[in-house]
Amino acid sequence: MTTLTKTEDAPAPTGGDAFLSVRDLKVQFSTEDGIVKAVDGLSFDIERGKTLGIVGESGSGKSVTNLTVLGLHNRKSTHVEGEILLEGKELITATEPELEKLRGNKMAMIFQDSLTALSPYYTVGRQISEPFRKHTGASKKEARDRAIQMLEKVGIPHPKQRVDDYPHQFSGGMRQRAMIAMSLVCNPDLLIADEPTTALDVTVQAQILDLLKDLQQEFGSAIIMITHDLGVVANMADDLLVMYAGRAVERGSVREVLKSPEHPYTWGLLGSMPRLNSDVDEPLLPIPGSPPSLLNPPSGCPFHPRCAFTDKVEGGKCKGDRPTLPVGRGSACHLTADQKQQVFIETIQPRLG
Amino acid sequence: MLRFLIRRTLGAALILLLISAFTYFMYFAIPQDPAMLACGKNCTPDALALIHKNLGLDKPVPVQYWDYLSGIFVGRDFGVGHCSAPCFGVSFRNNQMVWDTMMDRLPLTVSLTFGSLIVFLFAGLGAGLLAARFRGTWLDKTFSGASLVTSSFQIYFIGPVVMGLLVFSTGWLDKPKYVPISEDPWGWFMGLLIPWIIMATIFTANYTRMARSSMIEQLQEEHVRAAKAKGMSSRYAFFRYAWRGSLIPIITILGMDIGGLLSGGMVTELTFGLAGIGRLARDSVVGKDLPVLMGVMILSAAFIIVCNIVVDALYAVVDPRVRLS
Amino acid sequence: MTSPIEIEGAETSSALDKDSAPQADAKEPKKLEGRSPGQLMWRRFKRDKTGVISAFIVLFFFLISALAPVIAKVYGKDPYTFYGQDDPTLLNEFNLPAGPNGGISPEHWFGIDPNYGRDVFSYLLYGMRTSLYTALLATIGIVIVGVLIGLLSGYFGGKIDYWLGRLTDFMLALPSQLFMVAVMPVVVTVFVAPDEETPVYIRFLAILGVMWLLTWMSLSRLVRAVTLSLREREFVEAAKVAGASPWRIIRKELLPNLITPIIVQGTYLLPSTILSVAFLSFVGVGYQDPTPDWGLMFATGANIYEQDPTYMFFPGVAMVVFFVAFNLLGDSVRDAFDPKTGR
Amino acid sequence: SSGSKSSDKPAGKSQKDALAQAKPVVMGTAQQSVGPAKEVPGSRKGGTVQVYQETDFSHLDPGQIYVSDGGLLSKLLYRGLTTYVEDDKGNQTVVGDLATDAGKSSDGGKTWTYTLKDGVKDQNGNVITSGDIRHSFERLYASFETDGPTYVQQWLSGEGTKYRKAYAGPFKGKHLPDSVLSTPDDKTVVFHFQKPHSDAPQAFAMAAYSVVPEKTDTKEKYDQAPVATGPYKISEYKSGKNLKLVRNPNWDPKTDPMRHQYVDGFNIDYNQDKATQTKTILADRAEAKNAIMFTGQVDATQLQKITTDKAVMKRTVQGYAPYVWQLNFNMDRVKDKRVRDAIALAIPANAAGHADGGAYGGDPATSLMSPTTPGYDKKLDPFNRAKKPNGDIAAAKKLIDEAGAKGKKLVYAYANTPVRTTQANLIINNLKKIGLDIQKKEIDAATWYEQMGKVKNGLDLYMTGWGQDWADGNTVFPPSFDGQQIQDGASNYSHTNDKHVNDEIARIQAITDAAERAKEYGKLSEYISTKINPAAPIYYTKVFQIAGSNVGGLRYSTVTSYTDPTAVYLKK
Amino acid sequence: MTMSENNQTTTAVAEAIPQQRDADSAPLLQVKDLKKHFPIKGGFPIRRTIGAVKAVDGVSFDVFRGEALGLVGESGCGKSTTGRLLTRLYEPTHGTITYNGQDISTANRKQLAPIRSEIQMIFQDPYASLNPRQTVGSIIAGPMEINGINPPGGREARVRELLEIVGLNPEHYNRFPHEFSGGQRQRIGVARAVALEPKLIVADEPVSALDVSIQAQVVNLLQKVQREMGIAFVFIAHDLAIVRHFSQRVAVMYLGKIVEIADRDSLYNRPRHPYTHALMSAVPNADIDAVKKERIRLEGDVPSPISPPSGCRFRTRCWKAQDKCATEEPPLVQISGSREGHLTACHFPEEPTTADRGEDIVLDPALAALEDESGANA
Ligand SMILES: Nc1ncnc2c1ncn2[C@@H]1O[C@H](COP(=O)(O)OP(=O)(O)OP(=O)(O)O)[C@@H](O)[C@H]1O
Ligand SMILES: Nc1ncnc2c1ncn2[C@@H]1O[C@H](COP(=O)(O)OP(=O)(O)OP(=O)(O)O)[C@@H](O)[C@H]1O
Ligand SMILES: [Mg+2]
Ligand SMILES: [Mg+2]
Repeated sequence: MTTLTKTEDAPAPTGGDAFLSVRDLKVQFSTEDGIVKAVDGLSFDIERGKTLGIVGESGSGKSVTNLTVLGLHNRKSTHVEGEILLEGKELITATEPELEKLRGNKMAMIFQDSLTALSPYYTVGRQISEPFRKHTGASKKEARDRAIQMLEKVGIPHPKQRVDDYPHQFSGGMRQRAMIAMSLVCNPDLLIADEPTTALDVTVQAQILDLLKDLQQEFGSAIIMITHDLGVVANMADDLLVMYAGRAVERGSVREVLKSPEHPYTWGLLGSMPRLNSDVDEPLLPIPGSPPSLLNPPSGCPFHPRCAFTDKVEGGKCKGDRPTLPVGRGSACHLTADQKQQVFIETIQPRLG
Repeated sequence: MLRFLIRRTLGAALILLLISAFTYFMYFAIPQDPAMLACGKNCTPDALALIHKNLGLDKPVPVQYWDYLSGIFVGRDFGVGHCSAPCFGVSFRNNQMVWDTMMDRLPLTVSLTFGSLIVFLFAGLGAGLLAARFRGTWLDKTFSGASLVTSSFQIYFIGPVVMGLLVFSTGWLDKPKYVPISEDPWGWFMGLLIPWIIMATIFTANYTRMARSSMIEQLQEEHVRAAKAKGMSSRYAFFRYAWRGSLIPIITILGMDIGGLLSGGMVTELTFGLAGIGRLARDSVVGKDLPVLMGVMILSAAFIIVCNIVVDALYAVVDPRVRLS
Repeated sequence: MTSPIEIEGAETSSALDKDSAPQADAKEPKKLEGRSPGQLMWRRFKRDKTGVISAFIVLFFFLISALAPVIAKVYGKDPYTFYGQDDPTLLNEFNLPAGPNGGISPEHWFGIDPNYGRDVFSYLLYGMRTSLYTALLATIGIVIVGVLIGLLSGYFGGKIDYWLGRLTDFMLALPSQLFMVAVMPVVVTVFVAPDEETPVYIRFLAILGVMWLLTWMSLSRLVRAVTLSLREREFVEAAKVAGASPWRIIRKELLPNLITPIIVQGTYLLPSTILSVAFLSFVGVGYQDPTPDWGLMFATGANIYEQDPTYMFFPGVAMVVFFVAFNLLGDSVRDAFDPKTGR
Repeated sequence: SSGSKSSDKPAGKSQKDALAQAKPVVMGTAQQSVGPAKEVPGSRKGGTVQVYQETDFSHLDPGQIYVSDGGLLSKLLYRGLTTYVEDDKGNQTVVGDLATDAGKSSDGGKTWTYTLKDGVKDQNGNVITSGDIRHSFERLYASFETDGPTYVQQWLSGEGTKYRKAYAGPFKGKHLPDSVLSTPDDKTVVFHFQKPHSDAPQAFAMAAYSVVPEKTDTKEKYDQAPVATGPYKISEYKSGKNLKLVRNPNWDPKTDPMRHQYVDGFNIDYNQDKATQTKTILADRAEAKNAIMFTGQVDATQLQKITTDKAVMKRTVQGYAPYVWQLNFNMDRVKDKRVRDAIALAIPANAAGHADGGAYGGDPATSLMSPTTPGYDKKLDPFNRAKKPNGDIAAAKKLIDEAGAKGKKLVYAYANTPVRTTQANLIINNLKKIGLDIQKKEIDAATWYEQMGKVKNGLDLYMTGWGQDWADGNTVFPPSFDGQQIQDGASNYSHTNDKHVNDEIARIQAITDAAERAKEYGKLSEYISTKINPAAPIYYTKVFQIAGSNVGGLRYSTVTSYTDPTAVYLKK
Repeated sequence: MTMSENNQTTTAVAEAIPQQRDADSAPLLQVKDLKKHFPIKGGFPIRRTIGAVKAVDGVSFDVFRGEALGLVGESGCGKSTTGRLLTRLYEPTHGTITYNGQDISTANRKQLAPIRSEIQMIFQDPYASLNPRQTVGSIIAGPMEINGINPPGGREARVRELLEIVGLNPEHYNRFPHEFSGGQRQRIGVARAVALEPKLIVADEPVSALDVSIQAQVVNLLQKVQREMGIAFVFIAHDLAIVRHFSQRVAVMYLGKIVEIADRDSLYNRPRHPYTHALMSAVPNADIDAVKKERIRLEGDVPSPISPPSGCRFRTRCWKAQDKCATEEPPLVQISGSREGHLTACHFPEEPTTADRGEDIVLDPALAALEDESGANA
């Protein structure tokens, strides 16, 4: 575990093994009502062959972060600051044609809702083979064969026939598989999965997650897994990033974050999820209040209006100062390490069972 | 597809039947004797009776209607001769076969419609696409502004002004007239140029606005973003992914416009002194010439229905989710 | 010492909600009256400069036409007097205005018309009044018919929907321009005694009737589609579970939600209705001289635009201004209701 | 008068010009009846003349032709027993056309004998025989022949519609008895009228009495595809669209005293409204250089432009048309003469005339007789048109008050054309001023005369125009004011039925001397206008046409009252 | 923060429910062989019914006073349809629904009127279930208006009271739904449902659309109203953990049929139906130290409800299927080894144990292939 002394305000030089590294990313949208600070100073690294889970409430900036990595934000109305380095290459300042070469090739994305993300007007096969042709210059025939191969790989029965089907002829699970085939067709090194299973049934979800895991083993890609579901993260991820109101509030390995969480928001998240083996007569522990507005985020720690432990921090620092997140394992909270440990062991852990 | 066509054709036949019946009986809602029209100034009861007999007006209205209908399929005999199927009767005014008259007028209306169609489709969609692609730029503003102004134009006040300018004052173009394309392609082209331009100006506006707004809507679709995410260029995403989706609303209004133009180019034809189906229609109404009115009504309705069927078939071509059954 | 129970949400959240409630509270703590979607739309609309200006122009048109008699009285001319006949110097031997620029003078601000020598300014005012209010009423009628039929078929579905759908198909297949021209004389003849003048109101009613009959289809299709999707919305089911009658559901649950598409459609429908009314006049089955009518002015103006361009100028400019304003207004209204589809 | 000479006065043709037309027709000699016609100076052959017309001809079957557009066309297509030749002053002489002369009368004018010229053929090359002539008249009795004039039929077989009962037409295999119409040989036709008719030659010159060759008569269908005997024949006819005429090779100029065959043909395009016709010909481009108007007239809106341009004026044709537009009172309904006088006084005659073509469209009418009709008296002006051409409202109002007719409801009917609508608005405007309650009734223009022709038409006031069929009161007074002719479809639209008038008409008709007749009709006209006042005179029409710059031989024909199409040629 | 009095009673009430049932053994709601078939129109040349979606195809269960019955199953298996049948939003094709001894399966709107106030519904989508054009006040007062109920103190006072109960500020009375967050809206939905003091609430996935952190707030709220007001729930959800947390008894549906129904412990600890097993094993566990469960990955998708498989409907995806399964439909009965009230529809039920089976059951061919490969590589 790394030391807690380094803060993100003084970013460490990019680790040599980090495949993608995001430094102090800020994304702001100017809207009619004002400026939305969707992402506000976010940093993370990810290595090849590893999976980074990002959890957090709806609207905490998970999707925006990843769309920015791919450069898919609207360049006119969006203000982006910070660095995104893919294998040392800066993406924020990259030109559109440069990005086009990377997208679908070095980095790919699986969208949440495969029904809207697949075009209804073209066959599944065509949509899979398109990026392959573009990035490898393969012929139509080769691309088609590749599409069939990919469909087979993701477990679509009779891929030779189904390759000419339209998305609406596929079931939800199959569509999501097709989506995955589409993103993997060029063996990307970075795969961003934005809630890939939220729209699916548990049984189908399990299929897809297993598939992703196995494919990662085969291709050695880095995966960013965005989700609400801690169960999914526990199954899939190596490292975990917890986001709240456009910021990372806690980071660490999955085991660290799930087993000894440090941030009150993470506590709340863990406490609000019933488990199959928890005590049914214990009421759930929800996080009170509702998520903050990004237009006008709370001062200081954005979580302070919902936090039950602000009185433990003297001097009302929670309202005034924004806590920083150390590099590596750590959390952005004004509670001291001891306080965190004490509260977690005394009041939170017993209830998690 | 075949089933779809058969079903729609049956439905169309039924609707045409209803429309024809509606028109027929509505005509007789006014107390009037159509024979008077053919009878002239020195009309005598004898002459009137003869005309009644010749035109089949001596029978009760429903029987007449039945005769009319069966005439369409098996032909009919009139005082002025045999009218072979498809027989739409004989004009009250000039004793001509309605079918022949309509077929004579049709090429003009078809030329007018499709000529202007080509112009406004290309101009309208082109401008709309450009405006959507370069949204917010001066190009967009120019096209949108121009389409706003031209869409408020009307043929009947722009037509004469343009004619005055281009034809009578400067002589740059000829007065609109119709020459069959088979006889003189250049003459055909030049003769219809002015109406085409004017109709196209007015319609272009609509298509520019339409294409622009539906493209903008489509560009916000998730699948367009997904296409970009897999590395397709934004131009590719624009022309392949977004464009396909905006075709549906465009096809819809296009179908309605073609149907409307084929059946009601009335104002255009009146403004430019052309004799097509539209003028025939107006004359038949003004002249209370039921057989012609019926013929035009059925023909026009048939155009509209055929356009609708084609549009529905096109939906299926454009959007694989729409299955024809 | 804190108890874990203290952070439990259900019981305590009401207190918390009061603090973290939407920001409007913070700024205007006294005003707890909520903002309805309509009010929100209104706020958005007010921010849209083009829309507001257009709205003022449109309003201005409606206002001056509504006040036409008052304005004409102040101005001292009416559209029915043949000034050219009373004062032979106004028209030349070709029955055209004798003065330059269509006879524009301090007496007749917009000049006089050919043949009769009527005052164009007051004629235009009255003509706009006829056109605008005929179109407005026709539009309202079309909206009522369209909404009624769309609602009925959308909400009740089944047989009702089937037959109303067939009726819509039938009406859509009618060549509407042609049919309008054909049916107008029938309507007029059926209602007027043979030895009496066709009163203007009969023409007015006939125009309304014909427009109602022939142009409700697109609106009803839209309303039907919206109703179909609304019907599946859970708040309608909630009302049903509570035992609401179909009438109450239509009135309380569906109609308020249909207002948006209806208003947007309505704003687009009105200009096209004006044109349809003008079309009827143009082909000779609508309003007739001496009833002042905007459409008639174009029919007349188109004939003499060379000799007397001034005659066409004022109604033409008024028409273009009105239409552009109305179209812009329509766009703004749509945007205000649905901020997603930007222009 | 010669049409190509431009008039300096802006008000168009004056009544002086009309008086020239008002001279009785002179009977021509056999010598004058032989062809060829006198060459038009400067004429050359070739080219196709373009004609713009607003609407299709209502009939092509000569038997159905009574209106001026058909009459004009018939000059090119058909020939009858007689026709007119015109000198450059407009003086008309009736001469033999198919016949060797204008006709020989015997039996005090009751029997008329015609001998056919040699070598007259129809377009198919068939020689015209007396049988064809007989057939042409007999077929007029057929029930489908309803639109043409009925003078000869009535003269032969009885007044009113009696003639129709007397004989049902030739198609059932029967001929008219020889006592009525006989053909002693192939070349001779003899008509036996019931009464003397000294103007029979003029009647036979009407288009309706043109020959229809028996062999090729197709009855009703003849209306679509008639057989020509004149210098041109139909090569293409698309009803409602266009009509093309080409030379008739079987027409022999040597037999024809008045027609020419200078141009190769005529292209007649319909659907060109007045304004378009005028603008197109005025612009003088392409085919419009070769264009003439048939019955179209210069659009009032273009008058200013044309009359101020000397060069353009050279291309115009002007003349006085024989029509009198009058506002009929339905005498069955408007019985108080004071009301009728008041209305006649209040009519804005000038404005109404101007609405139909400005100052070049018509003059205020002083009486019900046209200046082109022999016997016309200019001084007869009972309604003070000279001083108050736009109505004497004060005088009219006084009369209405006297009659106690204030607020009286009257139905004013008008045809729904732009001109009639404008006139109606102008007239009603004045009638309202004198305190009448006018109900405006719009009537479909297509059936206007049919509807007015009904005896029980339920209307009070309606405008009709009547013009002489030839320059003789006989073609004006009997059809318009003979009370015995009142029946459905008859042209006594005001339903005037006055014993004195009826008697006078019978008496004057029997007068054989044309000049004498003219004088008597003049007197009758005064009686009708002042003592009865069955219709308010509104305006006398004038004709103002324009042609392309390449058209030569432009002249106004007093016979047809339009540009004479038989005389035009193309300069290049 | 102060402690709320209500909290102290929670556990006690939960315990009381089974006894309540024993005491008052007539069920509140009895469903017998309930079927709903949606007709499919088509055919040529005249459109007619050519088939049916057998969304619910013979479902029977009871709901007792004050208890929460969970309903779980894959998407499209007919859960919502069942819920809508219970609230009579749909007409049943077949079968009976008996409420409080009264057959309501064919009652019309008038006849239903007295019962309407006793059966209410909470919907999944907090955005779609509130009329955006009505104020919160009129939304909650709506059911009272419709049923002509005038509570003492007036409707408005009652609505404010309800708002307070569900944890909203009573001042929000005049606000519109769009001014609330998803969790707050769902509270409004709850307030509307309890406004008439119903005996039974059908909750169709009431928390699936909510954020994790809000979910718990609403589940706690629902639990609160259930216990305090003694309302019986039919709780539809696909999150097995939440269902377990909320319901005393749970029914598992598969393709329009109930395949297993039992009290919570029996079902989660000793599932007998293979499908229930598969479902349980598919739930990802957030506890990374938990014993690795056996993996049962079902192959393919649920068959079409238009032409369900013969016999046992699960047989096409079942690893235990035999010929008998295709010919004979297994009845929903208590099978040997099950607890009292634990009914299962299976010819070859699983052993009544949760012990590890030792090897994974992998039915997904893609996974099988990948696994083989990696096995071979290793
Ligand atoms: N184009 C945009 N314009 C303005 N605001 C935006 C835009 N895109 C996203 N936002 C805002 O940015 C914030 C972060 O959104 P984001 O989609 O990243 O959330 P998320 O964490 O992915 O949530 P979810 O779990 O619901 O997907 C939200 O408040 C959203 O409203
Ligand atoms: N109105 C309807 N018409 C036709 N088919 C329907 C209708 N409603 C539902 N179905 C079909 O009935 C089946 C069961 O649907 P239902 O909504 O009850 O499933 P569910 O279990 O609630 O699924 P989910 O978890 O996705 O909500 C599905 O196949 C569905 O397509
Ligand atoms: Mg997201
Ligand atoms: Mg459901």
